[in-house]
Amino acid sequence: MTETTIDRDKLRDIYTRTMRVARADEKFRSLLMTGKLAVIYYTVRGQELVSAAAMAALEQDDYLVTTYRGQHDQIAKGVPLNPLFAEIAGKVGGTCRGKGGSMHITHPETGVMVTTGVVGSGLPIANGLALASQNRGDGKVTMVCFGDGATNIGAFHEAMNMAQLWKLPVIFLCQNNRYGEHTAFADHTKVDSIVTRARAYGMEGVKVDGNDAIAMYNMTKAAVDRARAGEGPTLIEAMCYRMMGHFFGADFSYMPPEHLAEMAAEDPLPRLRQLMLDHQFSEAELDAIVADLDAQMDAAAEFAANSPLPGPEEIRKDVFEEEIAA
Amino acid sequence: MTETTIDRDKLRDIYTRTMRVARADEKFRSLLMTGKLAVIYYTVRGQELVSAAAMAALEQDDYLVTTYRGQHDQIAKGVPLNPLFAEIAGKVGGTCRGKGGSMHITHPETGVMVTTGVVGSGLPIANGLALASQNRGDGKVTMVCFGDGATNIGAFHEAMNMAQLWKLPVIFLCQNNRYGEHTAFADHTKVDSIVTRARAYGMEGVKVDGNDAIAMYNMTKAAVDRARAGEGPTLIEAMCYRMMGHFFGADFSYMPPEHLAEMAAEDPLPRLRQLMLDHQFSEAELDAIVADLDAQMDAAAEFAANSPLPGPEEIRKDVFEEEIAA
Amino acid sequence: MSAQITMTQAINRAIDEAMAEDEGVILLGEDVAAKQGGGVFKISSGLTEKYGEKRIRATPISEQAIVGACVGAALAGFRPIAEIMLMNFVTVAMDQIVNHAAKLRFMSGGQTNVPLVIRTTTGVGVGFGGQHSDMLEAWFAHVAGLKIVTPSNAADAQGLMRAAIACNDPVIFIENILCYGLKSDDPGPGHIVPLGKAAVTREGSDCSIITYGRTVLDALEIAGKLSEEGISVEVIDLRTIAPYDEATVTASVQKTGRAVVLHEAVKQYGTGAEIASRLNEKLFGKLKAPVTRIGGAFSAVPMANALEQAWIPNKDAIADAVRSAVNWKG
Amino acid sequence: MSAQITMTQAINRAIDEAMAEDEGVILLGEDVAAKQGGGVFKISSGLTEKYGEKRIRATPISEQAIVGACVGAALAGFRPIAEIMLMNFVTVAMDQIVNHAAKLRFMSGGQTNVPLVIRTTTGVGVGFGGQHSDMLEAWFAHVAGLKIVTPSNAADAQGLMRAAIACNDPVIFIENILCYGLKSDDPGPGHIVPLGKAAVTREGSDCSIITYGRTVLDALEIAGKLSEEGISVEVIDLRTIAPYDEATVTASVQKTGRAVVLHEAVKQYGTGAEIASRLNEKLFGKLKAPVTRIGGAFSAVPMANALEQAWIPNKDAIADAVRSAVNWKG
Ligand SMILES: Cc1ncc(C[n+]2csc(CCOP(=O)(O)OP(=O)(O)O)c2C)c(N)n1
Ligand SMILES: Cc1ncc(C[n+]2csc(CCOP(=O)(O)OP(=O)(O)O)c2C)c(N)n1
Ligand SMILES: [Mg+2]
Ligand SMILES: [Mg+2]
Repeated sequence: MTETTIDRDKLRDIYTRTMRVARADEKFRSLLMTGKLAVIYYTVRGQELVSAAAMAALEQDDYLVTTYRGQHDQIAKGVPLNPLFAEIAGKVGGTCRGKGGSMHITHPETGVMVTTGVVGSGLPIANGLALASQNRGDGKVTMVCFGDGATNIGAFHEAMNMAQLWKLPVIFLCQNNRYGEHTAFADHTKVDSIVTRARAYGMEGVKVDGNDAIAMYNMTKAAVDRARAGEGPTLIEAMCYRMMGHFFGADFSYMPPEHLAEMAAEDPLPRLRQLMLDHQFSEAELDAIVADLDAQMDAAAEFAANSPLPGPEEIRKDVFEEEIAA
Repeated sequence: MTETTIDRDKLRDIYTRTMRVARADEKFRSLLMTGKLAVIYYTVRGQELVSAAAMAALEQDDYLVTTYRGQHDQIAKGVPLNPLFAEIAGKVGGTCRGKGGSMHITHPETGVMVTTGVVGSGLPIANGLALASQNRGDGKVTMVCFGDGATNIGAFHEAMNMAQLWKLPVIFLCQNNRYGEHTAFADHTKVDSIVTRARAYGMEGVKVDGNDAIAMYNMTKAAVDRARAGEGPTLIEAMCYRMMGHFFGADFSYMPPEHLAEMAAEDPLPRLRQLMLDHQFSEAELDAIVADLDAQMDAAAEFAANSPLPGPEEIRKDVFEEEIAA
Repeated sequence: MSAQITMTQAINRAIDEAMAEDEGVILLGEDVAAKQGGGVFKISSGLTEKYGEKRIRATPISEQAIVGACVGAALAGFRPIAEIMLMNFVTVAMDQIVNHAAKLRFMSGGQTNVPLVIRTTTGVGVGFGGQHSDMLEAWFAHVAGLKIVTPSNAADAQGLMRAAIACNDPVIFIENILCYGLKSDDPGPGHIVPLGKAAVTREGSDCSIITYGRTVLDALEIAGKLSEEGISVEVIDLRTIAPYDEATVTASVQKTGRAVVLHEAVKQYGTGAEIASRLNEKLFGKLKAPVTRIGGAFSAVPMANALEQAWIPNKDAIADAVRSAVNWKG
Repeated sequence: MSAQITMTQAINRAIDEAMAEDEGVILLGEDVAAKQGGGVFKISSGLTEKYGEKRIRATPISEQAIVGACVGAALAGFRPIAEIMLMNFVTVAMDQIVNHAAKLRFMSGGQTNVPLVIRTTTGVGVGFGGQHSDMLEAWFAHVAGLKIVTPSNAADAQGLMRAAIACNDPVIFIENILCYGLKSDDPGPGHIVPLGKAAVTREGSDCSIITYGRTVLDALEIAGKLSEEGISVEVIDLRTIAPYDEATVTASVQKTGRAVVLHEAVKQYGTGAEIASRLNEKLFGKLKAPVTRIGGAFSAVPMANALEQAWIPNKDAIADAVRSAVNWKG
C-alpha cells in the first residue's frame, strides 16, 4: 500500500523544489517578455509540483531523462541554476556551452543524462540507463518524463514492453497535461487513462493527481522502492495542466473556455501553499524560502547575462572525441 | 454474440481454401527440395486454416495487407496460382513481373494491395486503405495480417491507436504462432495475450483458436460486420503454430520438444478433415477437391517454369511513372 | 503594383485548389485541423471549414502511422498529403517512406503506385537547435522512387505544390521555416510549375551558383554584390532536386565554366556532392576552376544563436568561393 | 599453410575478446542469445554461454528500443553493441541513431558520449529483394558524429570490430552477408585495425579503384584481369568510410591520375559522389581522365535473380570504366 501521509522535512523539500521551479519559470518568462532573452521556451507553468514531488523521491545520482518541456524536471532534480540559465541563453557558461539550449539540457552530476526534443525518444534511452544499473547492481533508478501526447508514438510502446520484459529499474512518468501541442487528449486517443497502456505490457501502472503533493510523492516513492528492489518498472500517470500553452507566447485559443476555467481552478501553487499552512508551516517561513529563491534567480540571470558567447571554434568540438580540423 | 455454427457451403469453401493453401505450400516445398526453385520461402505450414477461414469472411474486393509469411493469406484471398507461382520463381509471368518475389506479392484484382517484408509496417498502410473506404463510403473492409512478434514494434502501436481513434473499417489479424523468428512468445513480451493490447486503445479484441474452423470464421465474420457497419476496428488474435520453422529449410532446434509435440498434435489439416466428415462430407468429395487442387498446382508450377525471365530493362521500369533513361 | 502572396498563403492555396477539384486529396498531420488552429505553421488554415474533418485529419503524434495511412490511401487511389511537422521527425517514419512509398510501384511491377506528398519544414537560423533544424534531402535523393521539391519563393511553392499533388509518384516537399513569410507577386489561381525544371533566376557569364530553397536568396544577394565588382554570376534555382534538371545546370556551367554548389544542409555527402560529381563527369577538361561546394558545418546544429550563425553557409564564404573560381590560376 | 578464419568467426572473436576485457561490453539484438541459436547469422554463437543473458540480450522486435537502450547504456559508461538484423531495418531506428547517438556528445557540450557499435548486415545477390538488400552508408556519412566501418575481409573485420568497440563515439559497422564465409589468414588474438586508415590492397600505377566492403573482391579480380591487358590498377579498400582516409586516397589518385569509385549502394547520391567531388577538388587539373562512379542501379533491388544480377555493379562495366579512364582522350 502506498503511504498517505508525509513527513514535514520532505514536505518542506517538496515546497522548496516546487517554488524553485516556479520562480525560475517566472524569471524565464519575464526575461522573454522584456526581450532580454529571445529563445523558444516551453513553459512549465502548472506542472511544477509534479516534478518537485517526483524528484524528491529520487536520489541525486538516480538518472533522469526528460524533454524540451523539462525545466521543471531539471530544476527539481537539482541542476544548478547558473549554468541552466546560461544554457538557455546560449552562453559558454551553460551546462552544454550553449550548444544544447533549453531543449537539450544535460547535467550528469545531477543525473540529468538526456533532454530530448523528439517526442517519445527518451523512453528507450531511459531503459538503457536502467539496464546499465541493473547489470552493475548499483541500485540506481532511472526516471523518464514525457507527455500524454508521447504515449501514441512507437518508441513509447517498444520501450514499455522491453522494460517490463527485463524488469528494468525505470519509472515512466507521464505528465498528462491533457494536450499534445494543440491536440486535446480525447482527440489523440480513445482510452481514458494511460494506465490502461501499462496493462498492455503487464506493467504496474498508477494514476495520480499530480497536484496533490502527498499522493504524488508517495506514489513515486513506492515506484522507486519497487524499482530499487528489483521488482521492475512502473508507469505513473500524473494528471496536471499546461497552464500557458505549448510554448511561451504561443496562442492557446484552441483550448475551450471550460478547460481554461478548470485549469485555473487547479493551479498547484496556491494549493500547495495551503497544504503547507495546514501542516503548520508559517507564512513567514514560506515567504523566506521564496525570497531566497528569488535572489538565486536574479543571480542566475546575472550570471547568464555576463557569461560570454561561445566562439565559432565550438562547432568543431564535441562532434567526435577528436576535434575536427578547421 | 458470435455464431457457433456454420453453413455447409461456407464450410466447403473454407475446406477448399485451406487445401489450396496446403497443397500450394507442399508444392513450393517440393520444388525447393528438388532444386527446381532456389529462393527464400517462409512456409505457412500450420497456419493454413487461419487464413482460409478469415478470408472466407471477406469479399473479393475487400483489401488485404500481409507479410513475407503471406502465401496462405494471398492464396486464401484468391490470388490466382499461375502468376503467384511465377512471381515466387522470379519470372515475367509473375504478379509483379518477378520484381517483388514471395515477400512482396501484390494483386489488386483480388484486393492484395501490399505484402511487406518489414515487421509491423503493414498496419499503418492498412489504416490508409480503410480510411479511403471510410471517406468513399464504399463499404470495403481492410484486413491486415501479422505475427505475434510484430506486436512489439512501434508501427503496431501507432496504427492501432489511430484506427480506433478514427473508427476505421480495418481488422487486425494477429496470427500468433508463438514465435518471432527464433524467439518464443514468452521471451518477447510479458503479457499472456495480445488481446490485452487492444484494450490499450479502447479497441475490441478477441482471442480465438485459429485451428477451429467454425470459431475462426465466425469471429472474423463478426469483426467484418462490425467494420462494415461503421463500428470500427477489431483485433483478432488467432492462435496457431508455425510447424516448419521460420523459413523453409531453417533449423528449428531452438524449439523445445514439448512445443514440437504440442504443435504436431494441433495440426489443423487432420482436424479440419475430421470436422468435414462430422459435417457429412464424404471422403470422396474431400479427396476430389484435393485432386483438383493438385492438378492446379502442377499447372501453376509448369506455368512458372515456362514463363520467361525478366529482361534487364525491367530495372528502369516502374521506378517512377516515367521510365528511367537507359 | 501587383498583388502579393506569402509562401504560407501560396501553399495553402495550392492545397485548397487541389482539394476542391479532387475528393481524393486529403491532409493528415499533427494539429492540422481547424480545432487545432490549422497547423502549427497555419498551412491548412481554413481548409477544415471547407472540406471537413474527414479530409483534414489531425492525428496523434504518430509519424509512422501518418505516413503509412497516406501510403495506404494513395494505394487506394487517393492523393494524400502528409504533414511531418519538422523534418527531423522523418527519422521515425523512414521505413514507410523508403521501404514502402518509394518502392511499392517497383516491387508490385507497376500494379500499384503511391501518389503521396510528404510536406515538411525545417531551416537553420530559427534557434530550434540540434534536433529540429536538419536538412535531409540528400537521404531521399539516394532513394530511387522519390521526387524532391524545395521551393525558394511563394509563387514556385504554389505551382510546385500543385504539380506535386498531381504527380503519380511520392514527393517529398521541403519548406523552409524562414521562407514562410516571403512574398511573391501573386501568380493567380491554377498556377503550376512542372517538376524537374530548374529556374535560371539570374543570368550571368562568369560563374554559376547552383542552389535551392532559402539559399537562393543568399545567392541572389551575393550575385548583386559581386556584379559591383564586375563579376557576373548566374543563379540556378533547382526547384526540384529529383528529378534533377541536368540539362539546365550543365548548360549553365558549360557557359560560365565555373560553378559553386550551395545548400544549407551539411556539406559532406550532401546533394552538392552529386551535383559536383556530375558536373565534373560531364564537363571534364572544360571547367575553368574546380567546382566548389558550400554547405552547413559538419556538426549538429547548435542552439546558441552565435553558434548557429557560424554554422550556416556564410555569405562572405560564398562570395569568396565565386571570387576564387573566377580568379583561379591552378 | 597458416590457419584460416571466416568473417563470422572473426567478428565473433573480436566481440568475445572485448567482452572478456570489459563488463560494459554487452550485445542487444533479435535472436542473439543462446536460447535463440546465437543470432540468425551466428555472430554471437557461444557468447551467452560465456557471458550470460544479462550481457547477451535477445530482444523483442523493437529496433528503436534496441538502439535506444544501447544509447542509454552507453551514456552510463557501457560499450554496447546493437545488432540490427538487416540494414533496411535501420529505417525504424533512424531517430535514435541520428538525432541521439550521433548528436548527444555535441548537444551536451561534451559532457556525455555514446560509445556504441551498431552492427548490421546487408548485401545484394542474396535474393532477399527490395526491402532487405539496401546499402545505406551514405545516409550515415551525411550525419556528423557517426563513424562508419565496412570490412571486406575476415582479418579486417576482426581488427576493425575491436577498434569500433574501443571507440568513444558511435560506430555503424556494416557487414555484407556474402562475406560472412570469406576466409583470411588468422590474424591471431588481439588484432586491431585502427579506424580511419584505408588499405592499399593492390598497388598499381594507371588507375585507382576506390572501394569498400564486398566490391573490394570485384576490384581485385578486375585488377588481375586488366593486368593481363597491361593496365596496372591500384585497389584502395577504404575500410572506414568515416573517418575518410583522404591522405591515402588522394595520394593514390595523384600517382595514377585516374580513379573509379565503386560501391554496391545505389550510385546516385552515394558515398562515391563525395569521394569523387573531393578528388576533383583536390586534384583539379591534375587528373588524366574524369573520375567515374559505379554503383547499384537506380531502383529498388529486384527479387528475381536475373534482375538482381543486372542490378549489381557489373564487373565488365567496372573493367570498361578503368579502360576508358586509361584510354581517355577528352
Ligand atoms: C516525433 C515528434 N513528432 C512531433 C514533434 C513536435 N512536437 C513537439 S512537442 C509536441 C507535443 C507533445 O505533447 P505531449 O507529449 O503531451 O507533451 P507536452 O508538450 O504536453 O508536455 C509535438 C507534437 C516532436 N517533437 N517529435
Ligand atoms: C523491422 C524488422 N525487424 C526485423 C525483421 C526480421 N524478421 C523477419 S520475420 C521476423 C519475425 C517476425 O515474427 P512474427 O511477427 O511473429 O511473424 P512470423 O514470422 O512468426 O509469422 C523478424 C524478426 C524484419 N523483417 N523487420
Ligand atoms: Mg501533453
Ligand atoms: Mg510469430
